[in-house]
Amino acid sequence: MDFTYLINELTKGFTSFTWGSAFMIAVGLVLIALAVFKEYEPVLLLPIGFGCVMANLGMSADTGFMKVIYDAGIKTEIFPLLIFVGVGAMIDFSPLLSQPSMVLLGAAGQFGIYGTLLLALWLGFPLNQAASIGVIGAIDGPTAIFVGSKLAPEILAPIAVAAYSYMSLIPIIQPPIMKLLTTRKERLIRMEYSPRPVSRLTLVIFPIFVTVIVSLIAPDAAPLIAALMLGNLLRESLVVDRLNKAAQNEIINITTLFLGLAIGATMTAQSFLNLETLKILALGLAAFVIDTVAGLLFGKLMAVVTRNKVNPLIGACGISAFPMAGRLSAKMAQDEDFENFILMHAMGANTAGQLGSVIAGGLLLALVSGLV
Amino acid sequence: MDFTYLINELTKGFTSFTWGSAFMIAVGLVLIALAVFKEYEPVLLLPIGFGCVMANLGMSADTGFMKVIYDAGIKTEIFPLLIFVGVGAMIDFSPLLSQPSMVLLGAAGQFGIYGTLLLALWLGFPLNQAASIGVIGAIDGPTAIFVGSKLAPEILAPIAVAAYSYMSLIPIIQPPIMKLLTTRKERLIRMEYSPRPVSRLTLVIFPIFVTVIVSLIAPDAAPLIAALMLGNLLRESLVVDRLNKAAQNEIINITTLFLGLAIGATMTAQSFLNLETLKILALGLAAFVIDTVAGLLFGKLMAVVTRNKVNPLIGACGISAFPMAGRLSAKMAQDEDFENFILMHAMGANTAGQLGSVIAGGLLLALVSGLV
Amino acid sequence: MDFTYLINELTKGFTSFTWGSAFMIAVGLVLIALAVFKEYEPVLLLPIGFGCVMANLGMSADTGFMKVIYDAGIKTEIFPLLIFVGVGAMIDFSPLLSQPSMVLLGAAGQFGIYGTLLLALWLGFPLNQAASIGVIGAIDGPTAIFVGSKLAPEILAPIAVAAYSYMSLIPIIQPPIMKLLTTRKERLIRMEYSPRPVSRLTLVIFPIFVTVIVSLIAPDAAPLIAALMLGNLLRESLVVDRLNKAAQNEIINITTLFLGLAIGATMTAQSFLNLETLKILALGLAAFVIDTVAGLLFGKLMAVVTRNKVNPLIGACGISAFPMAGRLSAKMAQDEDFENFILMHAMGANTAGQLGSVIAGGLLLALVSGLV
Amino acid sequence: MRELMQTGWLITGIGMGLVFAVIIILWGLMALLMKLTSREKKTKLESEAESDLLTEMVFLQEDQNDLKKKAAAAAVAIGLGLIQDAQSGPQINEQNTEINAWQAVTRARQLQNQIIRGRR
Amino acid sequence: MRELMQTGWLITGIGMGLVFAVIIILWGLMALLMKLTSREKKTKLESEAESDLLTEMVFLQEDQNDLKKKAAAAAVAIGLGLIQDAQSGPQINEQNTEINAWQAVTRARQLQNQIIRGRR
Amino acid sequence: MRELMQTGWLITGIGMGLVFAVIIILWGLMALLMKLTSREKKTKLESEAESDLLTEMVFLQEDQNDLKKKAAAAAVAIGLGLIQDAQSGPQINEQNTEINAWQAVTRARQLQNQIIRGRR
Ligand code: NA
Ligand code: NA
Ligand code: NA
Repeated sequence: MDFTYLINELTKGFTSFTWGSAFMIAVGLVLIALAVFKEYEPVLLLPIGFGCVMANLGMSADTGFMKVIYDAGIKTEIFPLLIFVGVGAMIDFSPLLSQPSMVLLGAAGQFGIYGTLLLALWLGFPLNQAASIGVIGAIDGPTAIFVGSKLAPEILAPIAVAAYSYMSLIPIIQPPIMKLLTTRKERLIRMEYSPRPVSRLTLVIFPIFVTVIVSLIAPDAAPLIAALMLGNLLRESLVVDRLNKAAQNEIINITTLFLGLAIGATMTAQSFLNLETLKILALGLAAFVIDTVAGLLFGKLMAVVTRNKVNPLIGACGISAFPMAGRLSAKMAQDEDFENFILMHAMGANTAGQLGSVIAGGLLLALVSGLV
Repeated sequence: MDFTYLINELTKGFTSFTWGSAFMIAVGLVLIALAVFKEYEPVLLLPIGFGCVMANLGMSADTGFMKVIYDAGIKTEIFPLLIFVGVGAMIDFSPLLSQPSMVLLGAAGQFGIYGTLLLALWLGFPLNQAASIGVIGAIDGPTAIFVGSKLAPEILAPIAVAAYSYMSLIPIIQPPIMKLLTTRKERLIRMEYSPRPVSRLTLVIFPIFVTVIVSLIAPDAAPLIAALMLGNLLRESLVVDRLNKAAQNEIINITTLFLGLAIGATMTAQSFLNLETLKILALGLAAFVIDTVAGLLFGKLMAVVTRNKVNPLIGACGISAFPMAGRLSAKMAQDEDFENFILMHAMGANTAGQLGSVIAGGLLLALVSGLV
Repeated sequence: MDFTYLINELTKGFTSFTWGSAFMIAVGLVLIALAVFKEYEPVLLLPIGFGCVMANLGMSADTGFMKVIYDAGIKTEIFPLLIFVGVGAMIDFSPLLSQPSMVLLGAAGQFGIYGTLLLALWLGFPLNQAASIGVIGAIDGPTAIFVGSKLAPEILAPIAVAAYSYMSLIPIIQPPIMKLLTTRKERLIRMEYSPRPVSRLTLVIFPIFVTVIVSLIAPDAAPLIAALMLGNLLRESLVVDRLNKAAQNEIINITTLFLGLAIGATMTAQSFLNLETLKILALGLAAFVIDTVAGLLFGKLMAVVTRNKVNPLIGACGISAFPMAGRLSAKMAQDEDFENFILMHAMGANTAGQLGSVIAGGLLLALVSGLV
Repeated sequence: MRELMQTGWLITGIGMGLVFAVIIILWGLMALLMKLTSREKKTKLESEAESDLLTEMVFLQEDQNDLKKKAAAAAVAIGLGLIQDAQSGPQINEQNTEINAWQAVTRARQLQNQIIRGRR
Repeated sequence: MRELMQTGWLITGIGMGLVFAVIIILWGLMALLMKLTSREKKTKLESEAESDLLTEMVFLQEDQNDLKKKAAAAAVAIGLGLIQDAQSGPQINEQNTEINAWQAVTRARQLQNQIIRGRR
Repeated sequence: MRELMQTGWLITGIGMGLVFAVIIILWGLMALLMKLTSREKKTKLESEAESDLLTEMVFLQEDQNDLKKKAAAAAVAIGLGLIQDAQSGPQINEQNTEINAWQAVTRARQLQNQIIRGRR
C-alpha cells in the first residue's frame, strides 16, 4: 500500500490549486453575478462563468469530459453554426426587405473589425491574432468564435469572453457615444414608416439568394451564412413548423449551454492570466466603440443625403448585436420624444448588421489566410 | 506578401464554380420549391434541397462541417435508426392487430424491390448497386438509406433523393395505376369494420415479439426493426410519456433536419451529374410502379378469395410510404362513393407495408452480402 | 456463387442464438414487464430491458450502432453527467437550506458503500471491482455508472442493473426495515416546520459554493457535483428559463433513453450469465439494506440528541434515491398518523443524501485509484 | 451478364419467398396474440386514462409547470368540446363500441376537408 | 513591423471595400426582389393563416395532441383578446394597412415598459 | 486476502471519515449562508414573479408564440383557480408566512391521493 500516493491523491485538489486558480474562479463568479443579478446576456454569461469556475477546479477543456464537448462542438465548428440555425429562425428580415437601403448601415458597422486589427498589429500582435481580435468588432458571438477558432484558437477564450461581455454591456457602451455624436435635432428626426408588404415568395427567395451570393463572393463565410439562412428558410417557408421549432428551441438551447461551458472551460489561469488577455479585452472595447462611431457617422451621412429622412441613431444598429442594438436605438429616440417610433427602421438596420458581420468575418478569414 | 495567392483566395468561390454546380443548385432550388410551394414531404425535401445548394457552393459532405455531420449520422447508421424510433412512436398498430390478415398485403408490396433489382442488373449495374437501387422499392426512407449506405454508399444520394421525391409524389403516381387496374365495382366494395378491441397487453407484447422474430430470421434488418419497435413500445407502454414525447419530437425533428442536409450535401455536380443518376431516378420510378401494381393485384386476389369482402384499393397501401399511401387509398374509395370509409383497413395494410419493407430490406442485405 | 456462405448468412440469426441468449432475452422481458406493468422506474428499466433484448439478438454494445452510442455516451462519461444536469435542475434545495442539520443524514446513508465493499472483498472480488460494487450503495444511478465505468467497466452492466432495479424496489425494500428498527412511538414524532425563508441569493450561491468545496476536497467527484450544481444553478438563477427547461426536458429525456439502451446493450449472455453477476446482484441488495439501516440508526441518534424533535424515519432518506426515498418516508409517517406531515424534512434529508452520495462516490474513486 | 441475371432471379425468388414466410409467421403471431388476450376486457382508452392519472400523480411534484399547462389545456378543451374532435384520429379503440360513432366522425372530417379544399 | 502595418492597411482597404461591394449587391438584389414580387397581392399574414389550416389538416392524425393544444390556446387567446397583443412584435405585415394601428400598439407597449421599469 | 481486507477497512475508515468531514463543512457553510442572507427580506416567490415579468419583456419580440401560450395558460389557470394547487409542491417559500396553508394543502393532496388509490 502506497500511502504517499494515497495522500497525494486525496490532496490533489488543493495541491494543484493556485492563486491564479482562485483569481480565475473569482472572474467566473463575476460573470455569473453579471448574468444572474444584472441579466447581462445570461444564457451565455452564466454557462461561460460556470465553465470558467470548472476549468480552474481541474475540469478544463484540455482534459476529460469538457475536452469531449470542446472537441465535438468548437473544434468541428458545429456549435456556432447550430446557434446560427436557431438565430436565423428567429430573424424577421421583412423590415429590412421593405426598406432595402437600410442594408448599407450593415456595412458601415464593420469598420471596428479593421480598426481593431490595425490597433492590434500596432500593439505587436501577429497578423492571425490581430485579425481574430479584430473580429470581436463583428459584434456577433458565433462569427467571432468561428473565425477566431480558425485563425488563432490559442486566444479564443478572451475573444469569446470579450465578444459576449461587451455585447451584454451594449446598453452602457453605446448611449454616451450616441449622445456625443448626434445633436438633439438629429435624434428627433421622425422616420416615415409605410412599409411595402413583403410577399411570402420574397421571404423564401431572400435567404436562398443571400446564401448563393455570399458563398460565391466570400466562400469562407459560406458555412456561417448558410446556417443563418437555413434557419431563416425554415422559418419563412411556413411548411416545416416542426423543424422551425426545433431550431428555435431544442437546437439553440442545448448548443448555447454547451458552447458557453466549453468556452468557459478554456479560461484556465495558465492560458488566461497574462498581459495579452488584458490587451485583448481593451482592444475588444475599442472594437465596439469604433463600430458604433462608424455606424453613427454613416447614419449622419445618410441623414444629410436623404435630407433628414433618416435618424442617425439607427446607424448604431448596423454593428449587429442583434436584437439588443436595434431596441436600444429605438429607445434612445423615444427618450428624446416619446412619440418617435423608429423600431422598425432600427430592426432593419440591425438585421443588416447581422448580415454585414458574417460577410465581413468571412472576407477577413479569406484575406488573412491568403496573407499569413 | 503573396498577391497571387490572395487573389486566388478571394476568387476561389467563382473559380471552383462550374456549369455543373449551377445546374445542381437549380436542382436544389427545384426540391426546395416542391417542398415550400407544393408541400411535397417538406420536412425532408427542404433540407435535402438546401443541402444540395450548399454542396455545390463548396460545403459538400466530403469536407468541413457537413462531413462531420455525415460521418456522425449516416456512416454510423444512427440517423435512419433515430428517425425510426420516432416513426415507431407515431405508428398505431391496432388497426393491423384487429385484422391480422391485412399483413399479407405488406409482403405483396415489396415486389418492386426485386423487380427493380432485376431491371438494374439488366441495365448493367453491378449486383451491390442493383440491390441498393432495388431498395428504393421499399418506399421507406430510413430503410433505403440504411441498406444503400451499406451496399453502395457511392450512389446513396440519388437513391435517397429518388426515395423521398417519389414518396412525395405518391398522390400523383398511384391514382392512375389504381384506376387502371381496378374496376369501378371493385372500388365500390365496402369493408366491414367491427374491430375487436386490442388490449394494452397485446399492444405492448407486439413490438417486442416482432423485434425478436424478425431479428432472428433477418438479422440484417435487426437494427431497423428494433429501432422502429422501440419507438412503438415507448408509445404503447403508456408509462414513459417523457421518452415517448422525446422520440416523437426532439429526436425525430433534429435528426430529420440533419439527415436531409447530409443527404443533400452528397449531391455535388461531380458525383450526381452523370448518366447513372438518370438511370437510378428512372429505376426508382419503376420501383414505385411495380410495387403498386403488385400490391393492387394481390388486393384483387384477396377480393376474389374473400368473395368481395376486401376492397382491392387497399393493396396499394402495402407498399409502405406510411401514412400517405394509407390516406390516399381511403380517399380513392371515397371519391367513388362518399360514404365508403376504408381508412382503418388502409392504415392496417399501410403499417403492414412498413413492416414488410423493413423485413425485405434486411433480407436483401443478407442475400446480397452473401453473394457479392 | 457461394451457397454455403449464403446459407450461413441467412441462418446466422439462429446459429448465433444460444440458450444463454434466450435466458437473457427473458431477463430483458422481465425488466420491461416491471417497467410497464409495475411502473418501477419505467424511464430506465424499459430502455435497459429493451437494450438487453437487443444485445442478445446481435445488437450488443460491442458492435455496430449500439457501440457508437456506448462509446459516445458511457466511455466519455457524458451521459451520467448530462442526466445530472437535468436532475440538478429538478432539485429544490430550500428544504435542506432551511434546516441545515439535516445534511448529516446524507453522510450516514453512505455506510452501505463501504459495508458492501468489505463484503465484496471478503467474497474474493479484487479491490477495483469491490469498490465498483460498493458504489451501488450510493443508490444513485449516474454516480454508480460514473464510478463503475472508471474502476471496473467489465462489470458495469450488473452494477447499473442492480442500482436501477433496487432503486425501483425501494417501496418494497425499505418499509420492513423501517418498521423493524423504529418503534411506533418514534414514527409518531411530529416535526416542527417553520421554515426560515430562503433567499434567492442563498439559492444561487449554494450550488456554486458546493461545487468549489467538493471539487477541492474530492476532485474525483468534481464532474458529478459540477454537473448536478450546474443544473441547479440554471434552475435557481431564474434568468435562463430556456436552458433550465432544456436541462429538465430535452437533455435528460434523450440522455436517459440512450443511457438505458447502452447499459442494456452490455448485458450479453457471455458477459452477464455467470456467478459473479449473481454475487453482484446479492451484494447490491445488501448495499441498499446496510444504507437504510445506517440511515435509520443515525436518525434514532438524532432523535435522542434532539430529545424527540427528529422523526427517525427521515434517516432512511439519507440514502439518496431522490425523490422516491423522501416520499416513502413521509408516507410511512402518515400511515401511522394521518396528520403527521414530514415531507419537507424528508426532502431535506433526501437532497442531503444526493449530495452525500456524490461526495462518497468521488472519495471512493480517489481512495481506490490511490491504492490499486 | 447471364450469370448475374440468374443470380438476380435467384435472389428474387429466395427474397420474396422469405418475405412472405416472415409475414405469414407474423400473421400467425398476431392472430394468436389477439386470441390469447381477447379475454382481457380493459380497453386501451380506459387504461390510458387511468395511467395518465397515475403519471400525473407521480410527476406532481417535479413537473408542476407541465401539469399546470396540461390542466389548463384540458380544462379549456373540455369547455369547448374540442377533445372529442381532436381524439378522432386513426386510434380505433375510442370508437370500438359503436360503428356509427366512427362513421359519423369520419364523415364530419370528410366534409370539413371538402370545405377547406374548396377554399384552396 | 512597418511592413505588417502596411499589410494591415491593405487588408483594411480590400476588406471594407469588399464588404461594401457585397452589401451593395445585396441592396440591388433586395430592391429587385421587392419590385418583382410587388405585384403579388397576397400578404404574409393571409398566406400564413391559410398555410396553418393546411398544415393542421396534414398533421391532423399524427399530432392530435399538438393540435389540441394549439386549438385550446387559440380559443382562449381569442376569448381574452390576447392574440391582438401577442402578435404585435416586429412583424410588420399585420399592420401594413394603417400606420395608426402600429403606432397605437407601440405606444401601448412603451407605456407598459415604463410601468415595469418603474417597478424595478 | 487478509491484507486486502485490511486495506478495505482502512478505506472504509478514511472514506466515511472524509464523507462526514465534507458534510460537516457543508453544514457550516449552509448555516453561515442562511445567517448572512437572512436579512434579505425578498422571498423567492416575489423575485420570481418580478423576474418573470422582466423575462417576458425581454423575449416579447422573439417568442411571441411562447408568450401567447403562457398568457393563455395563465389566464385559464387563474380563472380555474389551478395555479394555487399547481404551485403547492415541495417549494416551501410560497407558504412561509403561515404553516396552516402548507398543512391544508398537504392534507388536501393526501386526500386526493387516497381517492385515486381507491380507484386503482
Ligand atoms: Na458588426
Ligand atoms: Na415497400
Ligand atoms: Na447513498
